[in-house]
Amino acid sequence: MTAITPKPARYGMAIDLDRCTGCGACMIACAVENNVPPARPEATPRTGITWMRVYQISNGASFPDTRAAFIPILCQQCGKDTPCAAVCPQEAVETDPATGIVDQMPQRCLGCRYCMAACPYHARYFNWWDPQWPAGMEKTLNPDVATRMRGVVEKCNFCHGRLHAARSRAAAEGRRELHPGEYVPACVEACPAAAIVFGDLDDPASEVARLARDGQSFRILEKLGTEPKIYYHTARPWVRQAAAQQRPASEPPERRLRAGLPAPQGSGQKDPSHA
Amino acid sequence: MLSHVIFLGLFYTVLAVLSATVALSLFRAAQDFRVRRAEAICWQATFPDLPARERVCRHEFTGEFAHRTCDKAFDCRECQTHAALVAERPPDAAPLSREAHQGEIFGLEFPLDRYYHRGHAWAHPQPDGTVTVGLDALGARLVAEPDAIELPAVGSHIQTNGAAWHVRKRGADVRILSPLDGEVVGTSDSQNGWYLKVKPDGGQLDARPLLRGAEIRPWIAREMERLQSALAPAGQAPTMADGGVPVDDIAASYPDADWDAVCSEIFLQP
Amino acid sequence: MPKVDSQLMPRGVRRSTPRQFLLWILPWCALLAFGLYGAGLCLVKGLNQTNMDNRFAFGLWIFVDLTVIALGAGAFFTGFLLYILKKRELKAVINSAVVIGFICYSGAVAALLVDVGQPARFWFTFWHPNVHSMLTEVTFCISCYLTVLFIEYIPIVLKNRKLRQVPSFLVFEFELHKLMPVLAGVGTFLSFFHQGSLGGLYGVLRGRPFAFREGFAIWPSTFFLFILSAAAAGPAFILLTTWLVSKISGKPLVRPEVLPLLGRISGILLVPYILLKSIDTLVWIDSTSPARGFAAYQYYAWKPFGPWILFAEIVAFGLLPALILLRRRLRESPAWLLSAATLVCLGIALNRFVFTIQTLALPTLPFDPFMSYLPSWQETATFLAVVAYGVLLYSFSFRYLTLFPQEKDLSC
Amino acid sequence: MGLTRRDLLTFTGGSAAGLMFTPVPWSLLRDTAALSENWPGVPQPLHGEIRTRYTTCTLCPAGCGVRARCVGDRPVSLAGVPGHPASRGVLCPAGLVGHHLAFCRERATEPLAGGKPVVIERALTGVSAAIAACGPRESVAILDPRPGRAASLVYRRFLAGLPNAVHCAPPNTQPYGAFGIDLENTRAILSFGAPVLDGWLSPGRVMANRSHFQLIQVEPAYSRTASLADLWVPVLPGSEDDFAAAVARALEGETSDTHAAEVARILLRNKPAIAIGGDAAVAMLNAKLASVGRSGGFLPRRDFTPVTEIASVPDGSVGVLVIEETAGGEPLPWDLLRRKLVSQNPVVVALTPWLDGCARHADYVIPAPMYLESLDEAPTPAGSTVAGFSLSPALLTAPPKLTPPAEFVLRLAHDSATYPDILKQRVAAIKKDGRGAVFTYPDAKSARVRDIPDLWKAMLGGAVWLDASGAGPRPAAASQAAPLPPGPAPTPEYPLLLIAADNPPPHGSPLMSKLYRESGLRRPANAATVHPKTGRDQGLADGDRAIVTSPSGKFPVQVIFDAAVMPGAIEVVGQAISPASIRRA
Repeated sequence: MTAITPKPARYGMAIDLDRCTGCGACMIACAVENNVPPARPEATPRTGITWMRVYQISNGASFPDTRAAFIPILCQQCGKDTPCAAVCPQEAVETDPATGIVDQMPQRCLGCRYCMAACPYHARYFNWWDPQWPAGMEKTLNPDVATRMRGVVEKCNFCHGRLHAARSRAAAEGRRELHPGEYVPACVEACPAAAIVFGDLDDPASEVARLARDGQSFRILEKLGTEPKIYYHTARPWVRQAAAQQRPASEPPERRLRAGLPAPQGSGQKDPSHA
Repeated sequence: MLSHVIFLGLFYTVLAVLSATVALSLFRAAQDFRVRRAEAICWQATFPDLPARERVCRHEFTGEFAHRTCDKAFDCRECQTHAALVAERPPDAAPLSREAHQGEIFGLEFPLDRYYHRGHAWAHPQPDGTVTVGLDALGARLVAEPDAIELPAVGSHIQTNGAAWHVRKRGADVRILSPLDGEVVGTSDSQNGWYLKVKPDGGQLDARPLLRGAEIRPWIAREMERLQSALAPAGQAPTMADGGVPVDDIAASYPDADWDAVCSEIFLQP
Repeated sequence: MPKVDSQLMPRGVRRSTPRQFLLWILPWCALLAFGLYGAGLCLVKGLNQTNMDNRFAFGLWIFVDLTVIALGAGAFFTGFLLYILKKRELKAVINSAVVIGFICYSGAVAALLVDVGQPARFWFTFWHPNVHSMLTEVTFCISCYLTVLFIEYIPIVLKNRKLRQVPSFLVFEFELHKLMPVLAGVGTFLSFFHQGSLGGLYGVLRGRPFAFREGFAIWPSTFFLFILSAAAAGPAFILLTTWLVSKISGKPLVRPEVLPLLGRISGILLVPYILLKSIDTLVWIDSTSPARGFAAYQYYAWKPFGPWILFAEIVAFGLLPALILLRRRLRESPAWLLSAATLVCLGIALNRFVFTIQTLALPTLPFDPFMSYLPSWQETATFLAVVAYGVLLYSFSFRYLTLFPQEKDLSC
Repeated sequence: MGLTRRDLLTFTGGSAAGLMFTPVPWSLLRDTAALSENWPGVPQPLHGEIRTRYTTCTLCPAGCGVRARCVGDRPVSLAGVPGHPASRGVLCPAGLVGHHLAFCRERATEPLAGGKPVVIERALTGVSAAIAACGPRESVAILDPRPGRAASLVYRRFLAGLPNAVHCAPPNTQPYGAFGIDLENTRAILSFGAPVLDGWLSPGRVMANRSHFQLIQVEPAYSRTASLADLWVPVLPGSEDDFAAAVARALEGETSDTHAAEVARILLRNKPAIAIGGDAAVAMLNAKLASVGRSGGFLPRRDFTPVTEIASVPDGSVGVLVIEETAGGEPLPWDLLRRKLVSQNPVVVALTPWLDGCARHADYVIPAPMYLESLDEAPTPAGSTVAGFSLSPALLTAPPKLTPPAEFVLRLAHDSATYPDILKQRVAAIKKDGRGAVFTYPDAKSARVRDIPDLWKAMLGGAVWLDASGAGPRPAAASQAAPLPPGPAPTPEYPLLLIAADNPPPHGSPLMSKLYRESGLRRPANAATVHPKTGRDQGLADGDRAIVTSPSGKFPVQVIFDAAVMPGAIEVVGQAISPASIRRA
């Protein structure tokens, strides 16, 4: 950590759903940055680790009236009564007052998974397997982020490694404030569509704060009152409606589809295009 | 912070209480041994586990009560009811039948100069102030020629209702309950009729817990019933006709009886 | 060998022959071994052996834990009635209740140790506890209460026919027994707390509107409902087990009036529970859930969890048995009594199922699917191991210890 | 007896209590903590000096600049190069994990002949012999996935020395032929099924200009692009050309088709506009829009070298087929290639890093270095209006026994030059020519070529050469449009239509495959998506395993119901339009 105590901030994100093409670059950059291991062959959409996960939603209408959009879901960094932090029996979840970032400490995690039951966004992931990399690939791990062991929970922490790096750089220059854009999570940097805006929500001048105030922005499950810090922005009313509707709406069961496909049989790390 | 204090405070209080409880009972137990209360306590701990039929009050024998279960673990010294009843009419005043005079019941010798304990030990005060302790006729016939006898060391102390000595017979490990408090001054193997010579505490025998005179016959009558039902294998009728004189070695004549069960029934072992 | 066996049994009661007993325990031992193998796989290879996943973070095990702990509540509540409220009649079942309680709690704790991802860190909770977490409360209370049950178990063991021949054991037992009210008191306190905390566990999940409840002070309403329901189910379960044991062993174990008494206690406690549960449900449907953006109807629109589940929980498995148990005439007839008790226990199980499983199955994200889950054989095996362990421990206790003091008198 | 027991108890109790005051229990706690915290067998990241190295992505023709964060000299993460003229500092998902490709399971590591490992010399002699043995009617063909590279030059030179040889390319390697697209100035794009927002040209360039142009997607499937287009026109599979014609008519104001009319209105309101993704009719449409040879439209590029499409190679004519497969993306459908081979003992040589592509059918497999494992080049990006060139220096040390395709061909030709030599010559030529400017990655600056003393060195350090003068207005040859055959119609035998779903995920790192699969973001290659109604009519249920049969063969699929699919159609990853049937397996 830096010797200088940094100026408090409340980091948040605004994601423009009208620009997101669902390419998945954010997921991939995230996994690379945070040393997420490749899947075991047995892993399924429900046992894998995807700190950042892009869901496809649709208006449920039938061809040709059907419409679809992509919603990247990551830890929403709840700012009030953080559900996961409140329930952890041994303070393995901590909210950093200096950044508002909800941090998970795998070294202290018991693996009881109570926090996962508590999280309404399913943004927490459990290490069901011992992490493994193909021979040699472990040499490509990011030195700023520790790998996790089997049996603990992990989740997005806005790329803590990057925050530390940025702070020490600033400290080296004797600054106690970070320039806007000096610290951005990997997903923000990687998005080809520049759909993700990151910054200090408490800084009224910041782009993210402006977008958060925007009338076309919304937060998911806002009514739970947990003050999530991820804002979603769209000009398409049906997307806002779909992201707030009661479930199950009278929609056909095939809506199940895109939210998580069954793993193609026998294809583990093998490339889907050759499965 | 406060919540931490409250929560952990509570938790550790609970732990303290628990360990204190265990520690206290350990300490008390040690204490009991030191003040020689252990034997009595063993009996008190045992008594509730006896079947109800073994816990009848002696005053049921004399018909003073229709039904009464003893709640003092056969220690009449602490029993007001007993005191009151005795004060009312002393047992010796009870009229005795001819046979009783000769002290014979169902052909068993029950000399009236002795005091009988519910556990079938008798106490016989001697002129020299000591008390001899032996097995009564019924008890004697049950353990006739015991496989082994374990007598207390001379100089050791025995307590009323505590274990006086141990007899082993056909797998039955019987502890004979002591009829009095006192120091063992001599032991013998029954040929001269007694097992222990005891110097009673307080100089003379406290006979209050013991049966005598008119109580004996009805008591023995019940004991015989229990003996019979104990001897009778499940479902069979009692083999000993009422009033029939038990042979000298009952064990020998009932080779297939569960002797341990029989003895524990008669010698009050749960 | 048979000699030793018979010398360990209490006098004056009849027990099955060593051979019969062996035949009885063998299958259970086999089951235990199989279960331990499954549990071992989970410990060695990790929880990927289960069918739990990131959505179904809790599965069969947590459901079982909550259920057996609720049923094991008989131990504390009987103790409470006997030692604190001096209901002497319950002396007839208290030993059995204690053993059952001990089995339930130790079993639950064992299952939990397999359930957590890092069992070697179990003590972290005591090291840096988060006192705001219901789970911390549960962990502390359960570990304490397990100790209490263990201490309460000791006297029963020391009274074994062979052990009692050691005077010091008997004396210690005697002294400990004198302090039993203290233990009963502590136990009651602890039980009330963790039965409650188990309810709180789900009541505080503000991220799960299906489970979330408003409450008093730091405790959601489920906290109190769980206490009440556990207290009501405990005696019913004791009743069932006692009946079952006497059927299996083929002897009367308690005087005929004891079971109806247990039934009555259960019934008396059920009534307020059902009442409060209904009120709580109405409040939840009317305000709690909608306030958080979820109209309650939608929870029951997901098949198979239709409204029937509410009806079953409150009426079929709650009100109905309560009414049966409160009518003397019905209570006295074994058929009614037992079916009512069974209903009560099923009701508790269903209630715990709803909170553990249905809560996780229902989607919260508007675009997330409804999830289903079936335990893997390893999970089921581990659960069966707990059952087998319970049966075995109880069988041995029943054979060599005095669980039902009245048995001796009734047996002749 | 009792006494000793009591003593024993006291002793144990005492010692237990005493133990609490020794460090033993506490150190035990600490050790368990340590043990559980650094779980055995978990790989820990290596630490070392953090350096930044630059290279250029060769996974697809986009030629994006790559900034690699390295520990020592090992790349730990890749990112775009800010200010890069072509890629605008952006990498696609596949590019982000290019450094993982080397660790894919299915990579080729040693030369194979008939499936058996051999030394490279043995393979060389074998292939030379095969070439020598070619009869008069048999040709030697090299399938070049990306013509216009130095490697292509090597192939041409080699083939020139043979009596009967053809240098060919897979379909659509140069979709816009001699033209680049002036995306920066386009105001409207009418796309006939082109994945404009899903990997078309370079994603960075497209997204950077997205706000400037209206996007009209004409496509039967509701693809990613369709979902984000300003207007999606769902048309029957195969009827794209009719619609294009209708739009063309509408541009003259004569049509009944309301859709076409609306599209025309948008195109007229947003000029310059272009039409892409298609065939003759689309070319004609472009002519109508006058979008060829003007700013905001198609601009001719000078460095274009025409090359035969594999499709136009006569069937049964190729005796020795050399397939280069270093480019990313999915391999060509094998039946397409097989048709070209002579009937008796043809020889197939695969120059490839992959074992699961054409290598499965090859007699000789020559393992090529994976992306980032050897010095390579990136020529003018597809659709670029300006000529370009950049080097792709290696960031990873390649395993032994690998041979770059060009190297192999050079050795076939008994040419002493090495592949790097060829690249050097190319750079030297640029330097000599002296035109254009060079954008260097580390400092994100541009400088004229003649101001750069050592161009080779600059290029190795990460740079792209751009020659704006490579493009310029030039009279466009009005492309001759042969009318397309009418779209395939369903038959009783094949009641449904097979259409391409979104393009398959490229050959990717284990991590990428994992993420795509676990998020369900890309459909598995074996997914067949149908409208629920269509599915039920065919007696299928969601999630069924089924067999799809089409005139070109049958393949197993997993059925997925999705109301977004056109009724009567089967969406399958990367398939050509054709009638088909589906039944439960």
